[in-house]
Amino acid sequence: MKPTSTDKAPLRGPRLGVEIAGVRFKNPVLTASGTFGYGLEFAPYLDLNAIGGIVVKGLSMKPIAGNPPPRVYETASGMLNAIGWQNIGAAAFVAEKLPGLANYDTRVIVNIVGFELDEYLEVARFLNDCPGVHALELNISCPNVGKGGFHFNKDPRDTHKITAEVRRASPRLPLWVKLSPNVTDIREFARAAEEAGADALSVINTLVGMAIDVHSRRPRLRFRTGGLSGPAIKPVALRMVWEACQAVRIPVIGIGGIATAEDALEFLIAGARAVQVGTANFYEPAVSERIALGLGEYCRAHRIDDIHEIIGSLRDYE
Amino acid sequence: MKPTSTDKAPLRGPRLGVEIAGVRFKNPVLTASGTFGYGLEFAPYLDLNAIGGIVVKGLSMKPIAGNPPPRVYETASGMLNAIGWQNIGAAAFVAEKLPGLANYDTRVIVNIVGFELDEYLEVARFLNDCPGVHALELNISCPNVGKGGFHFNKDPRDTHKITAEVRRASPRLPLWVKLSPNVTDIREFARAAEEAGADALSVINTLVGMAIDVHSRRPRLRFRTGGLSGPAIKPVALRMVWEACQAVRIPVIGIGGIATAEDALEFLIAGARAVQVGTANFYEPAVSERIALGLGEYCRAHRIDDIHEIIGSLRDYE
Amino acid sequence: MLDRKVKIKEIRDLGAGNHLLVITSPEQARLVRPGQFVMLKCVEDTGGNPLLRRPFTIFNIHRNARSGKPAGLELLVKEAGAGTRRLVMARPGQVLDCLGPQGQGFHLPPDLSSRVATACLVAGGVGIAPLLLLAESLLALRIRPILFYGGATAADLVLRESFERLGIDIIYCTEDASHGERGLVTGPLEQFLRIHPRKDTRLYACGPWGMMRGVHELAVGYELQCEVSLEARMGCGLGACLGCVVASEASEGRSYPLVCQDGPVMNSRLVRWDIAPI
Amino acid sequence: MLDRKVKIKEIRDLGAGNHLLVITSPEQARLVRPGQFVMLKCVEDTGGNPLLRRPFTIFNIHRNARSGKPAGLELLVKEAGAGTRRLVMARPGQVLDCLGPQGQGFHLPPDLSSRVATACLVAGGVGIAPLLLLAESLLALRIRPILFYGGATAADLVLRESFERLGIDIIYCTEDASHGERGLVTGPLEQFLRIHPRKDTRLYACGPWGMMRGVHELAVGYELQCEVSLEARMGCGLGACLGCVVASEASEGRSYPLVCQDGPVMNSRLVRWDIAPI
Ligand SMILES: Cc1cc2nc3c(=O)[nH]c(=O)nc-3n(C[C@H](O)[C@H](O)[C@H](O)COP(=O)(O)OP(=O)(O)OC[C@H]3O[C@@H](n4cnc5c(N)ncnc54)[C@H](O)[C@@H]3O)c2cc1C
Ligand SMILES: Cc1cc2nc3c(=O)[nH]c(=O)nc-3n(C[C@H](O)[C@H](O)[C@H](O)COP(=O)(O)OP(=O)(O)OC[C@H]3O[C@@H](n4cnc5c(N)ncnc54)[C@H](O)[C@@H]3O)c2cc1C
Ligand SMILES: Cc1cc2nc3c(=O)[nH]c(=O)nc-3n(C[C@H](O)[C@H](O)[C@H](O)COP(=O)(O)O)c2cc1C
Ligand SMILES: Cc1cc2nc3c(=O)[nH]c(=O)nc-3n(C[C@H](O)[C@H](O)[C@H](O)COP(=O)(O)O)c2cc1C
Ligand code: FES
Ligand code: FES
Repeated sequence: MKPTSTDKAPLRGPRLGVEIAGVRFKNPVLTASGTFGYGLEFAPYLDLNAIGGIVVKGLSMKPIAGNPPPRVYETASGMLNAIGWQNIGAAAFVAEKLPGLANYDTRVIVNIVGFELDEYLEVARFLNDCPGVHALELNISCPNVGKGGFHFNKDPRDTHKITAEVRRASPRLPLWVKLSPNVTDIREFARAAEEAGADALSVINTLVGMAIDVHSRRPRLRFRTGGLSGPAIKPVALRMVWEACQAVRIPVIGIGGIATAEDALEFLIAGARAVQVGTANFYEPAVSERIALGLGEYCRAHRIDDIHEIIGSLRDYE
Repeated sequence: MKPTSTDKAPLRGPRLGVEIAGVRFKNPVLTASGTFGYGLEFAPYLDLNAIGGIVVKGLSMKPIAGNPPPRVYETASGMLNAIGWQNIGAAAFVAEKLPGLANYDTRVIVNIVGFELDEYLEVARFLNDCPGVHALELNISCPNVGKGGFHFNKDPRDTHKITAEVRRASPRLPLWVKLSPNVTDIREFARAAEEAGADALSVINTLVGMAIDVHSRRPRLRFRTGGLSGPAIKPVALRMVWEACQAVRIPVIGIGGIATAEDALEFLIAGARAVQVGTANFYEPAVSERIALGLGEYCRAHRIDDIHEIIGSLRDYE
Repeated sequence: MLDRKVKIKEIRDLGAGNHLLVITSPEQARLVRPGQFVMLKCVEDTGGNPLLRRPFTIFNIHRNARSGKPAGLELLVKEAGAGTRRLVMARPGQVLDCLGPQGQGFHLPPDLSSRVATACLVAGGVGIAPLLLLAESLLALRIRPILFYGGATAADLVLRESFERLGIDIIYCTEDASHGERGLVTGPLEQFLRIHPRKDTRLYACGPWGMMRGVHELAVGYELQCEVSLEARMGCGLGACLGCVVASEASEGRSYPLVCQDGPVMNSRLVRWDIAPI
Repeated sequence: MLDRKVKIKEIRDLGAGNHLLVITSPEQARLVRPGQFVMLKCVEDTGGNPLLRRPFTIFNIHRNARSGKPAGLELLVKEAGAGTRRLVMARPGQVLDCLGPQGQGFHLPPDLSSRVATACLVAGGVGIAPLLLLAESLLALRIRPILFYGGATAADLVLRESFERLGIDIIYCTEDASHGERGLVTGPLEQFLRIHPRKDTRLYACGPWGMMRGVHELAVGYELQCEVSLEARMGCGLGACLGCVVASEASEGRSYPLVCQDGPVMNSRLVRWDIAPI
């Protein structure tokens, strides 16, 4: 139901709604997994109805305790994290958090994680039957766990395999596959996921990084390496989103260092159907609402009626 | 001639000298290719005798005009560049620049580039016979040219091949191979270069990134994508240097976002034998001298007699 | 629970890198419980460096001189790195992003005095920050606070007047004996506990990890309850990033409580003291 | 050629985002030639954001009130983004990193008046910056400067007094006719050239790319020499990064001269006007 220019324009201004795999979002601004808790943590700080959707923290079937501290470290315009998939488990999420989220008029996407393929399938099957979940985001790209997870994003054949299996395990829900930037050519992984039945791609997860305390000579994170996020990685994320958009026909959701409406616009212009705001939530809890408002202002200033006029509109030099 | 603890300590303080493939450097602080011109540009701003070495701008046999502007763009704690290998050519370098560099007591490493394998071999052969050149740095990882170059760093077999061939073409000079960070596993490329006869590895070149002007909706660089450098990439660079150090026995030279003595120390602690300072030269032309001084201060403060006590001294949590 | 743009009213240099930062924020000031903290950054740094906000304990509630009503917050900021440097170099009038008050404060039920007669407050350096509001609350509950305040040198013992004004017993110690006794603060504390072996004594500690660990060990040795105010690197300060955990002895699934949400004040027996969070 | 830490002496708000920044730096002031520039950033931003220094033309040499000796530099800074915002928000006394004077200025050989009688100086907005020192040098060489100064509106025509004080002819124009003639500055320039068809007229232009291109095209049409002061994004300002190029008509190998080293002032005929450098 992609709106066309013949749609009646609402009186209030530009149309910001987008659709991903049959699910409609009131605007293309979502919050990224692991940076917005289970959503409700942010209710005191912004109107959750004002954003397109919430991607909740990566969930496994059983709760996961996560890595010992220190888990986070700030770097130049970025941060490293090695949380290690700490989560309350899918059942607790559905029992304790989902009812609260249902009070808001926004979309809920559940990011899923696992150490083994079977664990992914179990949580995907479980969530398939939960009303109030609008899509699954398959996280095959988290760098911060000792085993599992990440290796599905080292070879496109593994990406294909896990995507196809999760697709079967959760036939009701649109399946988004979240790709790692720590690869030679993201297009190969994008195509593998598309061929295996992914409905959309989330691009990118964190870059693997490291920091060292030169006085103690120890890594700043106990896990040694961690995922780099924040404004520092935006140029890399934008390039990969642009590449992925060239490679596949399914929608791409842009992620990486987005902190302003301008940042979001860069990803939309590069071809992203929607964006997710991550690290910026930490230092500006209301940022996602502000970005959604900013998109409307930009459209008005540039006399754009529908956000689709922007998506994929990158021009070249004459 | 790796100094040992039985070496006589100079009265003036800690020993900072390191050796790479038989070449001695008075300290482990070098300047990175493409960020220090041909060296002499910086003579007004610092004492070139104070740094370990200078890696000059990537040279090809014939002069290269480079990409049309805009070529650079600033990003959060970083910059994108798409210079496109503009250089005066190896012969002009040897005739016009090398004699000036010979006036300084520092090492000169020549970074070499080419669109085809033959071009690499030609410039390697030519430089092999030039006194005053202390090592070659093989740039197989530049992302900013339309064809060639980069593809030698997409598959470890290509890295092996070009390294072996250049090794043969330039038997007199130590050969450093400069690796790209835009790969799934840098260890594979590190091992390939080592097996093919590289004497050292330079890790890393720039990450491929992109930025878009949301008003004109054009890429900020005419080449569309560019190489991301500066403090933003330091965590990624440090992780890759650490990984490469685990994978090979030849020395690794750490590069990426180094702007202070602390930054340099992180790379040394991770295992780098030396470091190269890049983007920081642009905004603080004397930074490399300052870093070299800072290393000495750190050693004195920590009662370290020889920089080798630091190299590869990363500890783990208890 | 509130995210507000607040103005700096005053910055007082206390020496040795310590500064008292007074901000205007009546709304937030009204909500404060002892032991809570705020997340701060300069508004103009948004998106720049430092990227993340920094946590600071609420040292005191700033009150309107005439009405006595809560008007703002007093924070003690010690320069430690780039983030704290930006804050202490700010000037009155400058605007900060201020999130808070956040976290669980000290456990202060109305009937606490039925179990606790004496409270040993143990501070190391800027660890003094949560103890003023605590001391006042204890006095209001008619529990007797004794302050053990240690630092490397006299200059680290900041804001002493604020405590001396309360008329409570204070034992100072410094490693160089420049003020009070020589040595670590756990020395006089242990002496006190030895001389006064009463079960209705409770310990409250804030300071470097090693110091709090020492106080905890005394609490275990003397079979006393002990609350510690913990520090961890924080991404968000509001329970979203899961970055600020401390390792805990608690049962599975809760083995990593959040300092920003389950703390910063925690029962010292829930903490795994072999895994420092920073 | 010098990299110095310099102090801000004064910042004057000129309206419409323009500021006059006066810095103390006698050493650098003594070396300036008309058309040169400096690379600036606040020292405390080193390693932060903005990361790179920003280029600014030297508008004037600040002289000691009594001795008349060069004491510093006057720069015209228009707020354009984060980098210029930091500079115009700085306060007197604050320290800047200042590299310069850099680049090739205008071509001003001692015998210029044997070929040039009239110099048309054409400025758009802050493009006025290099033209004051140029006008003074031309007057010293006994060449008659005429200034064509355009902007979108009157507020963009800053520092007019500095030129009016020289007693030279000035033609103002604004797009909204709020000061001087209505329209683009190339209009009155063309009119002038049509009425005074003399080969000993030379054009000097600085402003937006489109404006300089228009002046260049008039120079070609009227067969006059034209120098333009170019802008490009700069990484280093000292010839090392090769980031600041402009596409050139010149022969192979020199098809991308550096604005920071071969420019910023260049013969307009060497520039490829179809490839904007920003
Ligand atoms: C709940 C809580 C309350 C706090 N209250 C106060 C207070 O009242 N007054 C005060 O001066 N400080 C307080 N701190 C510590 C303060 O937050 C840190 O000193 C500050 O975040 C350091 O930031 P920086 O950028 O200056 O230093 P950085 O450059 O980030 O680091 C400098 C040094 O400080 C350490 N550090 C960094 N982040 C933290 C952190 N979140 N907690 C502890 N140490 C850290 C680093 O390991 C490093 O050794 C508190 C911390 C927490 C968690
Ligand atoms: C040789 C030279 C001399 C200059 N002299 C002056 C002067 O005297 N006064 C003055 O106000 N400005 C001058 N400029 C322009 C000034 O350097 C830029 O406005 C400034 O770098 C913008 O930085 P920013 O961070 O504020 O803006 P950014 O956020 O970097 O960019 C804001 C806007 O300015 C444009 N821009 C960015 N960098 C440059 C650049 N290097 N040159 C031109 N446009 C740019 C961008 O495309 C964007 O549209 C000069 C530029 C050059 C190259
Ligand atoms: C603290 C933290 C925790 C994260 N946890 C998850 C997670 O559980 N699942 C996931 O797919 N991505 C996770 N991410 C990655 C983010 O969703 C996002 O892809 C990444 O941070 C890049 O976006 P940003 O630069 O806007 O933060 C996490 C990121 C951070 C910083
Ligand atoms: C403007 C620019 C030009 C560069 N040119 C080259 C080059 O010619 N050859 C090369 O191997 N690396 C080149 N590099 C990469 C640097 O040598 C270095 O690997 C990279 O910038 C990362 O280090 P930094 O973050 O300290 O800048 C260039 C980098 C920049 C910013
Ligand atoms: S600081 Fe983010 S969860 Fe505690
Ligand atoms: S700005 Fe770096 S070469 Fe001109």
